[in-house]
Amino acid sequence: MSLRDLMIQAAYLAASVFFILGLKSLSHPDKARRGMNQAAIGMLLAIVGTLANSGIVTYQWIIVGLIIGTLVGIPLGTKVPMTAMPQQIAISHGFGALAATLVGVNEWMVNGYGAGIDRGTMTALGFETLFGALTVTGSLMAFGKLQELLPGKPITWPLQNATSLGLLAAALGLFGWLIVNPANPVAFWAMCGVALLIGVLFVLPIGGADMPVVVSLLNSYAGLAAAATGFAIGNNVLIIAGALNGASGFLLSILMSKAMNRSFANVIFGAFGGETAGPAATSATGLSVRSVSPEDAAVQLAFASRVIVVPGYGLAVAQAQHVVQELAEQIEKRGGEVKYAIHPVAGRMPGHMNVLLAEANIPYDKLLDMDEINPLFDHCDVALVVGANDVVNPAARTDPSSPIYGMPILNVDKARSVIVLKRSMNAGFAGIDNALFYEPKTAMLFGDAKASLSRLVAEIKSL
Amino acid sequence: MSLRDLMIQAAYLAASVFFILGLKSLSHPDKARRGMNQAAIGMLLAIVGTLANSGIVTYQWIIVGLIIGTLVGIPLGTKVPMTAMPQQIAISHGFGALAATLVGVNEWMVNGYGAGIDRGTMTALGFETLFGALTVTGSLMAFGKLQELLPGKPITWPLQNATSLGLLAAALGLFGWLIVNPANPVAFWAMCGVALLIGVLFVLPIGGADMPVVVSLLNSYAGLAAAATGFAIGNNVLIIAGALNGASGFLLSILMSKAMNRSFANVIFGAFGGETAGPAATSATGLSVRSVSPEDAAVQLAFASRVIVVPGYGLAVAQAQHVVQELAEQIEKRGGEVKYAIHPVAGRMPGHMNVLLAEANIPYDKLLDMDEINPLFDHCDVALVVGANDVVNPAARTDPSSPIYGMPILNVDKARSVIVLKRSMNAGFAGIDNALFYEPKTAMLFGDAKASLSRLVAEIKSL
Amino acid sequence: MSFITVIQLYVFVLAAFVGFMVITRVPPLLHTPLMSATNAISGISLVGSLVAAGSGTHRISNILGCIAVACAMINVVGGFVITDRMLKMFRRKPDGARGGSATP
Amino acid sequence: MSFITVIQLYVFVLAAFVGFMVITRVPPLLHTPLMSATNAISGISLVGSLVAAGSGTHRISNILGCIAVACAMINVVGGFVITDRMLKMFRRKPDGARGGSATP
Ligand SMILES: NC(=O)c1ccc[n+]([C@@H]2O[C@H](COP(=O)([O-])OP(=O)(O)OC[C@H]3O[C@@H](n4cnc5c(N)ncnc54)[C@H](OP(=O)(O)O)[C@@H]3O)[C@@H](O)[C@H]2O)c1
Ligand SMILES: NC(=O)c1ccc[n+]([C@@H]2O[C@H](COP(=O)([O-])OP(=O)(O)OC[C@H]3O[C@@H](n4cnc5c(N)ncnc54)[C@H](OP(=O)(O)O)[C@@H]3O)[C@@H](O)[C@H]2O)c1
Repeated sequence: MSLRDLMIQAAYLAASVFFILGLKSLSHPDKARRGMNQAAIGMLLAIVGTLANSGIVTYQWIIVGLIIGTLVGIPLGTKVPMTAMPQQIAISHGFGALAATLVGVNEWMVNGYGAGIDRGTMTALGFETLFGALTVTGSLMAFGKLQELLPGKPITWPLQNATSLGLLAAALGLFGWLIVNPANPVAFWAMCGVALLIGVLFVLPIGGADMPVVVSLLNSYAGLAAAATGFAIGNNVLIIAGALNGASGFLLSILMSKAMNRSFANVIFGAFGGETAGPAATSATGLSVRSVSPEDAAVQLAFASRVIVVPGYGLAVAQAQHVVQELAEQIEKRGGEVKYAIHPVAGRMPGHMNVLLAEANIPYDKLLDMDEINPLFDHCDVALVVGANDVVNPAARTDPSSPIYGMPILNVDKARSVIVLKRSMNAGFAGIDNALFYEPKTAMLFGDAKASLSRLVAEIKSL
Repeated sequence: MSLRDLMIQAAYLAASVFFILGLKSLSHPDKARRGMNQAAIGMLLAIVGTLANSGIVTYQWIIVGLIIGTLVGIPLGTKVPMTAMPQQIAISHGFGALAATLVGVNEWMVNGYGAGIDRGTMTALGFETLFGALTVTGSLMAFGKLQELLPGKPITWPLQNATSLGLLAAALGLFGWLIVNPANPVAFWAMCGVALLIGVLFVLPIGGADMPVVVSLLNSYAGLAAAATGFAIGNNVLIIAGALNGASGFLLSILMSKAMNRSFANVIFGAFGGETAGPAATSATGLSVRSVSPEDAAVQLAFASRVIVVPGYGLAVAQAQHVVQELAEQIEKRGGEVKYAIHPVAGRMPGHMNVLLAEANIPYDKLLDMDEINPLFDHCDVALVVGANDVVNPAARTDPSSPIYGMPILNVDKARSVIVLKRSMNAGFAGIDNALFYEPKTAMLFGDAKASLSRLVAEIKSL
Repeated sequence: MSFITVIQLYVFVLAAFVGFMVITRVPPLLHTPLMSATNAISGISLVGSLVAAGSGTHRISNILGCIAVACAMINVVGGFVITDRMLKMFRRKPDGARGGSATP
Repeated sequence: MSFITVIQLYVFVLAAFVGFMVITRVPPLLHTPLMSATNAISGISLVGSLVAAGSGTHRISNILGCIAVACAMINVVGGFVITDRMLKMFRRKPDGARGGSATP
C-alpha cells in the first residue's frame, strides 16, 4: 500500500469516526451543533481523500457537478421554511439515492456491461441499484404527497397487494438471474425499471399523513444502497455511513409507528390515514359544544397562574409558532407560568413541534416530554390546545373500539379548564371524533390558529 | 474462500455479535443472565469454528489443555467466595494474558525466530507480547497484594519513577528495534524480560486498596494484547473481543478513580492508599466518642420505623452480608423499613457491596444508589453504618484540606441518629479521621461487624 | 466471497450496532435534526460519484458521474446547512434580544 | 500495511466504540459481574492458542499452545461460571424459601 493510499484510508477512517461522533452529539442539544460541524469536517475529509485517489484523472466533470450541487443545495438549506421540513427531507433522499443508483449503473456499464464483474461484486451492485432506484421514485412520490402535488389520500386499486408482491418477486428473480449471469443487459435494465415502479406503487397506497414513516424508511433504504456501494467498490466509509443511516432510518420509523400505536406493517400496508379531510365519523350524538369568544378566553389566560400549551399539527399548518411565543410572553409578563407539552407524534414528523417552537426562540427546557408533563396537568389552570387533536383524545385511554386505543396521550382532560383552537369540528389525522371537545370544562375557539392567537395577544395587551 | 472457511467466518461473526449482546444485556439485572449465556454460546461458537480450521492437524495437545483448563476453571468459578472476587479476577487476567503472550512467542519462534515475519505482523506480535507479558506479572502482583501474600503497603524505592520510565523506554526501544529487524532473538527475549519486570515494578508502589483500579487497567491491557493477536493472525473475533475488553477495563478504571475523587495518574503514580493500617492521622483532638452497648443499639433499631444500612469495606472483611440480612428481617418483622445505601466506591471493587448483599438474597430494588438514597437520610430514624468509613466522611464536603475533599459522600450525618459498627477508631482506606464518629448523634458499637450484628439480632429477637 | 468481503461484513455489522446505540440515545427533542443529519451523511455517495466523474476511460462515466456528484452534493450541502439552521434554534434560554419574557 | 490490516483497523475502532457505549450503560449495581464477564470474554485468546496447540509442524508450538489453551480455558470456564453465579443472586424479590421478611 503506497503512502498516498495510506493517507486516503486514514482520511476515510477519520471521516467515519467524525460521522459517529456527530450523530452521538445529537444526544444533547448543547453539544449537537459542534458535533454536526465535526460530521461536516468528516464529509470534507472523505471528499478530499477521494479526490487524491489515483483513479481520478479528469477534474472538469467533478467541478461542474460540485458547483451545480452547491448552487442547488445552499438555497435548499437556507430558504426552505421549517414547516416544509418533511418534504425537504423526502426530496433530498431522492437525490442521494439517485447518486447511488447512477454509480451502480455506471459501474456495471463500464465493466463491459457486466462482463467484467464477478458474482460477489454483482450482488453488491444489484443491491445498490435495486434499493437506490426504488428509493428515487419512492422519495419523489412522498415529496409529491407531502407538498400536496399529489392527492394525500391513499390511492388503492384491485389486487393491490398481489401486484406489489408480484413486482417484488419479479425484481428479486431478475436480481438472482443477474448474480448467476452478470453480463445480462435485459435482466439489468428490467430490474432497474421494476425497482422504479416498485417505488411508485409502494408509496401510492399510503396516506399523506403517514408519509413521515415512509420517508424514514426510505432513509434506511438509501443507507443500505450506500453500504452496498461500499461493498461493490471496497470503500469502508461508505459501508459505515450507510449502516449508520440504515440503522437510524429503520429505528425512527419503528419509533414513529409505535408512538402512533400501530404496527409497522399496518403503516406500510394498511392504506390508513387518508380520511383526514371529512368531518369526524361518529360526530356529536346529542352532545353539545361550548364555544368561547376571544375576549373571554383572553381574560381566562391573563389571570391563569399555570398554563400548558399543547401544540399539534394545526400549529404547523397555521405557522403559528411565533404568535404562540408572543402569547406566552404576555402571560408571563402578568406573572403566569407557561410550559409546552410535546407529544412524540404531534405534528407530522418526529420532533416536528420542537423544531417549530425552537424557531420561535422558545428555550428547550420549557418543552416537556409527555412523561414529564402529564403529572403537571393536575395543577394546571388552563390547557391551551393549539391545533392538536388525536394526541389529546381521551378515547385512546377509554374506548377499546377506537382505532387509537392504547396510544399514550397527553392528559389535557385533567386540567382545570381547556381552550381548544381549531377551525372547525373536523377530525384530525386518525379521522375520529374527540370527546374532549364536548366536555363541560372545554371551550372551543374556532378559527385559524394564527389568527386566533393574534386576537388573544391583542386582547390580553388591552386588558 | 472455501465453504469451510466461510462457515468458520460465520461462526466468528456470530460469536462477536453474541459477545456484544452479552455485554449489552448487563445494562439490566433481569436480562443479564440470559445475555451472558448468549456470550458463552458465542465463546463455544468461536471454539468450534477454530477447531474446524484446516491448520489444526493434531488434537491431543488441545484436549489435554482443554481438560486441564476446565478442571482448574470449575472450582475457581464455583468455590471462590464472593468476598474474594477482586483477587479471583486479578489472577484470571494473569492466565488470559499468559495465553496471549505464549501465542505471540510461539508465532515468533515458529516463523524462523522472526525471520519469516514482515514488519506489520511484527508490530502486532510485539504489542501482543509486550502487553501480554506485563499483564502477567502485574496481575500476579495484584493478586498477591489482594490476597495479602505481599504487603499491601506501597513499596517505594529511590528514583522509582526514573527506573520505571527507563524500563519503559528500554521496552519501547527494543520493540522499535524488532520492527526494523524482526529476526533478532536478543531484542525479542530482552523485550519479554523487560515487560515482565515492568509488570512487577508498576504494581509494587501501588497500595493494596488501589488494586481494583490496577486490575481494571490490566483487564484493558489484556484486551489490547488479544486485539493485537487478532491483527497478527488475522482474526476478527479476537480484535473485537479485545477491543471490547480494552474499552471496558479502561472505562471502569476511569470511573473508579473519578468516584474516589482522584485523578487516574494519581492512582497509578501516587503511591497513596497504604496507610490503612495505623490509627487515624489527625485523631481525637479533645473530641469525645460515645460508645453504645449492643442491648441499647438493639432497642433503638427495633423501634425505628426507617432504617438505612450503609455497608462498607468492613462488611466484606467480616463477611457479614448474611447477618445483615437477618437483622433487616427482624426489623422488618417489627414493622420497620430497611433500605441499603450503596456508595459507588464502597468496598474495594466497583459494585462490591451489591454482589455481597445480593448473595445474602437481598432484592436489588432495596439497594439504592447514592443519588437516590441521599435525600432519604433526612427522614431516616437510624443509619446503621457497617464497616464503612471514608464513604460517610463529612470532611469530603466541609474540609478543603482533606485528601478526599470533593468526593461525593453518603449524607449519613443527616439521619436522626447513627450507629457505627467497626472494630476500633482506626481510619479507613484514605487514612484520615472521620468527624462523623465524634458527633453527638453518633453511637459507636465496637467489635467485628459480624459478631456485633449477630448480637444485635439475638437482642432484638429477645425483646 | 473473498476474505476482504468478510471483514467488510464485520465493519457493516459493527457500524449498524453503533448506529442503533447512538440513535436510541437521541431524545425526541432532536428527532427532526437527526433526520436531516442522516440525510446529509447519506450524501456520502459522493465518494463513489467522484470516482466515476473523474474516470479517464469512459465518457459515460463522466456524464453519469457528473450528475451523481451534483445530486450527492445537493444532499451534503442542503443537509448540513439545514441541520445547522435547526440546531442553532435550540437554546436553553432565549437570547438577550427578546426582552419581554418575565422568567429570568 | 496491507488493505486487510486497514480494514481490521476499522473493525478495531468500531468495536471500541461499541465497547464504550455498551459499558457506559452498565449500572454500578452490575459492575462486579461486568468485570468478571469481560474477564471471561478475554479468554478469547483461546482461539489463537488452539491453532498453536494443534499445529502439525513444530513440537514447541504444541507445548506452548497446550499451556496457552489451559490458561485461556481457565479464564473462560472460571469467568462464565462465576459471572452466572453472581447474576443468579440478583433478584428483584427474595425467593419464597425465606419466609421471614415482612414486606410483601
Ligand atoms: N409526528 C409524527 O411523526 C407523525 C407521523 C405520522 C402521523 N402522525 C399522526 O398525526 C397525528 C398528530 O396529532 P395532532 O394532534 O398533532 O394533529 P391531528 O390529530 O392531525 O389534528 C390536527 C388538528 O389541527 C387542526 N388544524 C388544522 N389546521 C389548522 C389551522 N390552520 N388552525 C387551527 N387548527 C388547525 C385540525 O382541525 P380543523 O381542521 O378543525 O382546524 C385538526 O383537527 C397523530 O394521529 C399521529 O399519529 C404523526
Ligand atoms: N470500591 C472501589 O472500587 C474502590 C477501589 C479502590 C479503593 N476504594 C476506596 O475504598 C474506600 C471504601 O470506603 P469504605 O467506607 O467502604 O471503607 P473504608 O473507608 O476503607 O473503611 C472500612 C472500615 O471498616 C472497618 N472494618 C474493617 N474490618 C472490619 C470488621 N471485620 N468489622 C467491622 N469493621 C471493620 C475499618 O475500621 P476498623 O479497622 O476500626 O474496624 C475501616 O474503617 C474508599 O476510600 C474508596 O476510595 C474503593
